[in-house]
Amino acid sequence: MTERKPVCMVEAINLALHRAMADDPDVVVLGEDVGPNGGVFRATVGLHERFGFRRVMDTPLAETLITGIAVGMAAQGLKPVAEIQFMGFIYAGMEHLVSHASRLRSRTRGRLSCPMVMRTPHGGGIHAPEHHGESTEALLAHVPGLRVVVPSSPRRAYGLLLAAIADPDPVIFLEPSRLYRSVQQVVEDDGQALPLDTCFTLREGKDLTLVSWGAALKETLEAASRLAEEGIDCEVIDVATLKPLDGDTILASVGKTGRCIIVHEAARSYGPGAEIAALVQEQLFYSLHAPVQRVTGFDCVIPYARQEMAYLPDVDSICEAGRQTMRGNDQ
Amino acid sequence: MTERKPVCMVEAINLALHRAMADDPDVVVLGEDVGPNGGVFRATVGLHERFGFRRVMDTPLAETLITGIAVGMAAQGLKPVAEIQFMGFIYAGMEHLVSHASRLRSRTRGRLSCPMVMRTPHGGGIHAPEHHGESTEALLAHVPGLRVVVPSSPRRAYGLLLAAIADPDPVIFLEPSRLYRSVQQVVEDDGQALPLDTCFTLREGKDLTLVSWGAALKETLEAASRLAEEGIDCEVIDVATLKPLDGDTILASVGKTGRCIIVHEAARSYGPGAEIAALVQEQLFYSLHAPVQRVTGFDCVIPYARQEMAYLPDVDSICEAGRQTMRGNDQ
Amino acid sequence: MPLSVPISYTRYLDDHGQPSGELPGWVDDPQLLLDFHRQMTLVRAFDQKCVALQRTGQIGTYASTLGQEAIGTALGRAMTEADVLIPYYRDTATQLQRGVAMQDILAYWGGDERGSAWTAPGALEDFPICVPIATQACHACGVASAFRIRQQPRVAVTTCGDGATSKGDFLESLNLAGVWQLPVVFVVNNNQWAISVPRSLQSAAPTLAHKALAAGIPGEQVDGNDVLAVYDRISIAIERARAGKGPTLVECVTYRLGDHTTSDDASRYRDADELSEAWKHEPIGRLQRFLHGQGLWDEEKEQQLQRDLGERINAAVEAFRSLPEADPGAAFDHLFAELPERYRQQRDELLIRAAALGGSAHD
Amino acid sequence: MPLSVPISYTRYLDDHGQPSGELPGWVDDPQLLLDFHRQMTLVRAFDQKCVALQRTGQIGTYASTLGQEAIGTALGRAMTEADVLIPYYRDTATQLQRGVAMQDILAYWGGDERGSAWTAPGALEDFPICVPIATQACHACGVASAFRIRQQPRVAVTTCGDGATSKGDFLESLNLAGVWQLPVVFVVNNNQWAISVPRSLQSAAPTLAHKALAAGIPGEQVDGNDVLAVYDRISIAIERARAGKGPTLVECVTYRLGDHTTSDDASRYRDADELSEAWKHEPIGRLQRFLHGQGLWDEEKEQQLQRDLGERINAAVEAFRSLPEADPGAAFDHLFAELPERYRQQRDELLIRAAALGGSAHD
Ligand SMILES: Cc1ncc(C[n+]2csc(CCOP(=O)(O)OP(=O)(O)O)c2C)c(N)n1
Ligand SMILES: Cc1ncc(C[n+]2csc(CCOP(=O)(O)OP(=O)(O)O)c2C)c(N)n1
Ligand SMILES: [Mg+2]
Ligand SMILES: [Mg+2]
Repeated sequence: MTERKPVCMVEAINLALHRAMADDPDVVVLGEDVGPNGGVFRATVGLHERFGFRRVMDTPLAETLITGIAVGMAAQGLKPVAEIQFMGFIYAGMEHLVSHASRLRSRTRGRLSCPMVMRTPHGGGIHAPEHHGESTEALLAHVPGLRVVVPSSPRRAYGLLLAAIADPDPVIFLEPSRLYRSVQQVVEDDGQALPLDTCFTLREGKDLTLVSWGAALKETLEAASRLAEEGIDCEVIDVATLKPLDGDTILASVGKTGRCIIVHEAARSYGPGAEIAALVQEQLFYSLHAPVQRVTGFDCVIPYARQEMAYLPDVDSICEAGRQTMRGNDQ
Repeated sequence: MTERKPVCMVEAINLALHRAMADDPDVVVLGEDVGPNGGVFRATVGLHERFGFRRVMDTPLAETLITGIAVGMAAQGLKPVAEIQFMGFIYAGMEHLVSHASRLRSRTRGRLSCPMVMRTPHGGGIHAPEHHGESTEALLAHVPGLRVVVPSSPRRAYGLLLAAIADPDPVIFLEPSRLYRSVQQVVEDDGQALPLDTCFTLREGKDLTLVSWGAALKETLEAASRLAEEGIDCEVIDVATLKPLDGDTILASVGKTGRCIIVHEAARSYGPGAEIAALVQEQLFYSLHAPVQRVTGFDCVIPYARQEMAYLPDVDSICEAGRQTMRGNDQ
Repeated sequence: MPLSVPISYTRYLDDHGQPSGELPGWVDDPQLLLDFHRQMTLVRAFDQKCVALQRTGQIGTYASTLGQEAIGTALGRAMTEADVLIPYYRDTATQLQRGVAMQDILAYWGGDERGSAWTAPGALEDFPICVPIATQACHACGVASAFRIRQQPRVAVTTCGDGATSKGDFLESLNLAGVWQLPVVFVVNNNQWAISVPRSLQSAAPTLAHKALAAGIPGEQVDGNDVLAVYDRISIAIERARAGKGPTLVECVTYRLGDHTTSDDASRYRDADELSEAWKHEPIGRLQRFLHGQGLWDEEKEQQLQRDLGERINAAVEAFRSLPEADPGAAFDHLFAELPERYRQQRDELLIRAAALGGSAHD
Repeated sequence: MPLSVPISYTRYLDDHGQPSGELPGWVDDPQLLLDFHRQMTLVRAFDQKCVALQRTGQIGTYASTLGQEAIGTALGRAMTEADVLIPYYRDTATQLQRGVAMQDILAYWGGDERGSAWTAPGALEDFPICVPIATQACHACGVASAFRIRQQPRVAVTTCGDGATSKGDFLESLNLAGVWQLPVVFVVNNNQWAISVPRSLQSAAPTLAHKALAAGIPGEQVDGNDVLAVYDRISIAIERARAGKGPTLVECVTYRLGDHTTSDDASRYRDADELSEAWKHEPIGRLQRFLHGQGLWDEEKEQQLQRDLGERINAAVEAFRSLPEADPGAAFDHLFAELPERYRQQRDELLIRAAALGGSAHD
């Protein structure tokens, strides 16, 4: 079945889940409200009806448990795709992610493994209640043994989710909730996975590399367009897989442009942008024309709905950082 | 009472706890085995006998609970000092740290607050069982609203723990277990707190700034001595408070030396060193003589006891990075 | 097979407002009954207003308390000012009874932190609404521990839903409360659903009160739609706790007549018949019928009450609407007791972004 | 007051090895009884050896199973090869019974990951030793879910201590097992202490088996020092689970005769009298006395057995000692199914550090 009408990201995710479950009887889905309700964001719609309660499991309300049973299922060779309802509720599962999911293979020297996927909505900007706007991907990206993936379009969501499910190791799949319904694309439901561990270059340019992922790419791309009008030619990289990080693509781009700005929603300090900045200056110190800059969320609690937009990186801030970076040595 | 004989770090911590409990009836201690047993590392010895079970509480075995009740106690104006037996067991408490402890003041716009301290042994190198060698301070340092402190000597442990307890906001106090008994110092039990949010310069130098904290300072200082013999004059900074980071002290030093290496036990990627490297190059790009380097643990699971030492930054690696950094432009 | 253990179930008024046995002595106080009725009526009207405000984009997602007004009303009333409430997010009734102003509740759901910075004297130490499920149970044990440590005759009361009773935080807290004999009361609003997950898929425990047995503490059920039963049993539990006799779990059996929140559409997963059946047991009509029977209530009083409450609610909505825009810098100003200097620059940046958004900070 | 609910308690042999009632039919099989005896004796001797190896710096911290040999021996025996064990760290007896080699167990406690890479056919899918308390209970539910999803007649068996029953993971797992009717058996080694925290400070539950009631599943106690009782009740629980009749919690009441681990000194917090009293109930002597009474055992056989086991243990220690040093690169080689190219450099760096440590990688 090839789907030809444009779909939004949450529909693309739903397509990928249907496809993966149809293709592989070992794929199972679990979480809160993923069954008859089809997920609070509707990502699991139709799975329960199609694949039955044995493979589409509404769990009791317990994130520690959800994460822990996914580990147990995965050790048995199933490919559990667990949903955490919002990233802000992932923390109760941290012990299982850090001490088990990421290590089961290593601890048993390969005797057991943990091919699980944990999906969760990521990031702010949808005016949801408190704790529903988290982007704490750095906490997961720091953990050895986990893959952390953030798609930024319906097509990449489809292809990367298939790749995450096919991957023989644990993958955290962070779905930017701000993008769930805001963009539409034609997605070929052809079962084709996209490569993990690989950045995507969304726009080519020679003056300045903008690095981002997830929903913040929207503002990043907009900033690139605006800067282009000012004669600043930006390359835009979608990191897509934060861990392991595809340094090669980023370094090749910055090697060319000599300038780099990282844009993310997460808090700045000890945030994901720090790693990219550290890496770029380590590797390209002698060819950089200006310091690597970060345009990020702040080191405060993300404000409630009424003021959350002021927390998120905006086009102005990115443009301003871009201009500053271009001025570079003249400072 | 002034204590004049040299004490090791765990004894200094014990002195600070005795002092804080004696001075302030609101200070209470809780955790697993902190009562009659005096803590598995003996940090709470004598507290139970002296202050009674009402203020020194052995909890049931449940880290979520320990963290959560500390929040509740703190909201009532107590100053709970909770012990997590090893950093590897802190994760079950993450939800309370991220979603509550760090935010209670912000969420209530100051109506309530959370003056709690969470103490836990930190880092590897004592050949303990698996999960007992964690150094995941980056996970905590990324969380807005938390302070993260790591002492590196008996005296700093004493003074910083008193400061942490006196602080009106939540502080994570990470105690390098490798240093618990390995170094002795005379500690004046005078109730004097050391400043939080401040780096300590342990050694002055003009060529190269080495930045570290906790147990890795041992190898860092040793490397500084060895490099001195080779004519490389290192300044050594003990970060002490990772969050909020005292950028000023670090930047002043690197502004002088033009070179910086960060040394930590934690895994490299998205680790704490990334933030410092990112910050230094952001602020000092035009005066740096060489890229900021990181000598760290690796992006793999920390090996069990038999091979854990190969995971930790060693003097050789620091020296080698130092030499490389000095060669700088000549590369 | 698991042992079947009897758990007590208390109900004083049946669906028709008829006493289903002997009533407790305090029922002779007509004022209390009228207060309950007034308060539950206020809650329902205010709740409807909240849903309406959400539908018109004036507040964000809201969790309606429809059908569950008796629980919070009774428990808020059973508490004294010295006690501390550690609520969850379906506690409009409880917060109102504790004295939290309607405009504060609106501000909270309107996405404004100031909604938890209330100044109501009876609720100054109460916790803000808790969204991460069941975590509040641990905080309640911490608050109760503080009371125990300081030997204060105060009680921590915490609430949660049926779904929350599956989460470790709740279960670890029950266990601690039992072993430390804490002055804490756990009130479970068993409204039969956790979003789309029915009670039967949440736990095989015969009743949620059975969870108390695992912690060695008393557990009981009440008819959560009978404000008299809820008030009676929770009052007893609170006074037990205050007297140093330990914690209690009170499961209030009720029904979520609304959607989970305004973001939910329960018709996707819930049977229409189940819902219309549940309406027959709702709490306000039941008490009203009882009051009618007692000659304490009539249509005219009802009309007058509705008018009064309507005015109060409209005034609160007005106050909420005229709340001046918050200073975006507050996100930093309340991060720590004192903002370290090095956060200044970020605070300035935040103000710049906020200013760039201008009037459109809302969307 | 909490309801006092009776929980069944099974014991077949008293401290003197006398039947305390009618024995189950399978006791007529002398070979099984002799196997139990042999195995428990092996466990105790091996356990002593482990402690000795730790004292001489040849392995790291070790958690002795002294006094608790009956539990793992019985449960390991009650499981079939198709079943999966999800153990904790005080499961030497269980692992041995499952076929894990002694040298693997030594390697694990010796700080070598290869100790969990065993090739024992009966234990290939068993989980490694679990250190983070109670987390294994969730994994067991996951394994059991896999069995249910694939409709395999297999059972997941998980163990934990009394302290572990306070942790959310355990309680959430019980709840899930109940509501999903999973083929899982929870075996609690209630050895009365969680390091220094006594059972009485861990929970006010009258028995730990009461925790099952909260999950709507059967819970029972057995005398954990009576290998017959443990075997009988766990076998029944496993076969119930296999037959699709759901989970069981079996609390084995025993006593930790040793320190918590070799890093602990229990004399700091534990009464000497309590300890010597507990020695009177230990499991091996009890079974031996029963066997003596049945004419199945005598001093000579005992001598022979001790010699045999001593040899086996020494051979295992030898095999452990002659295990070639592990490749430090293994930390990366087993991080993922396939190591992404970009980890190569770090792997190389690790090898350099390891080489610099040279022979001293151990300290
Ligand atoms: C830790 C956590 N997980 C998930 C959620 C999302 N969520 C919000 S309400 C809810 C259902 C709660 O049901 P219940 O406890 O019965 O309370 P009710 O809403 O029915 O009053 C869920 C899953 C959350 N807020 N917190
Ligand atoms: C999550 C976690 N917290 C703390 C510890 C440290 N710790 C190891 S064993 C133990 C006590 C366990 O007692 P119990 O469950 O009764 O098992 P036992 O050791 O007595 O067999 C503790 C607190 C741990 N391993 N994991
Ligand atoms: Mg509910
Ligand atoms: Mg124990």
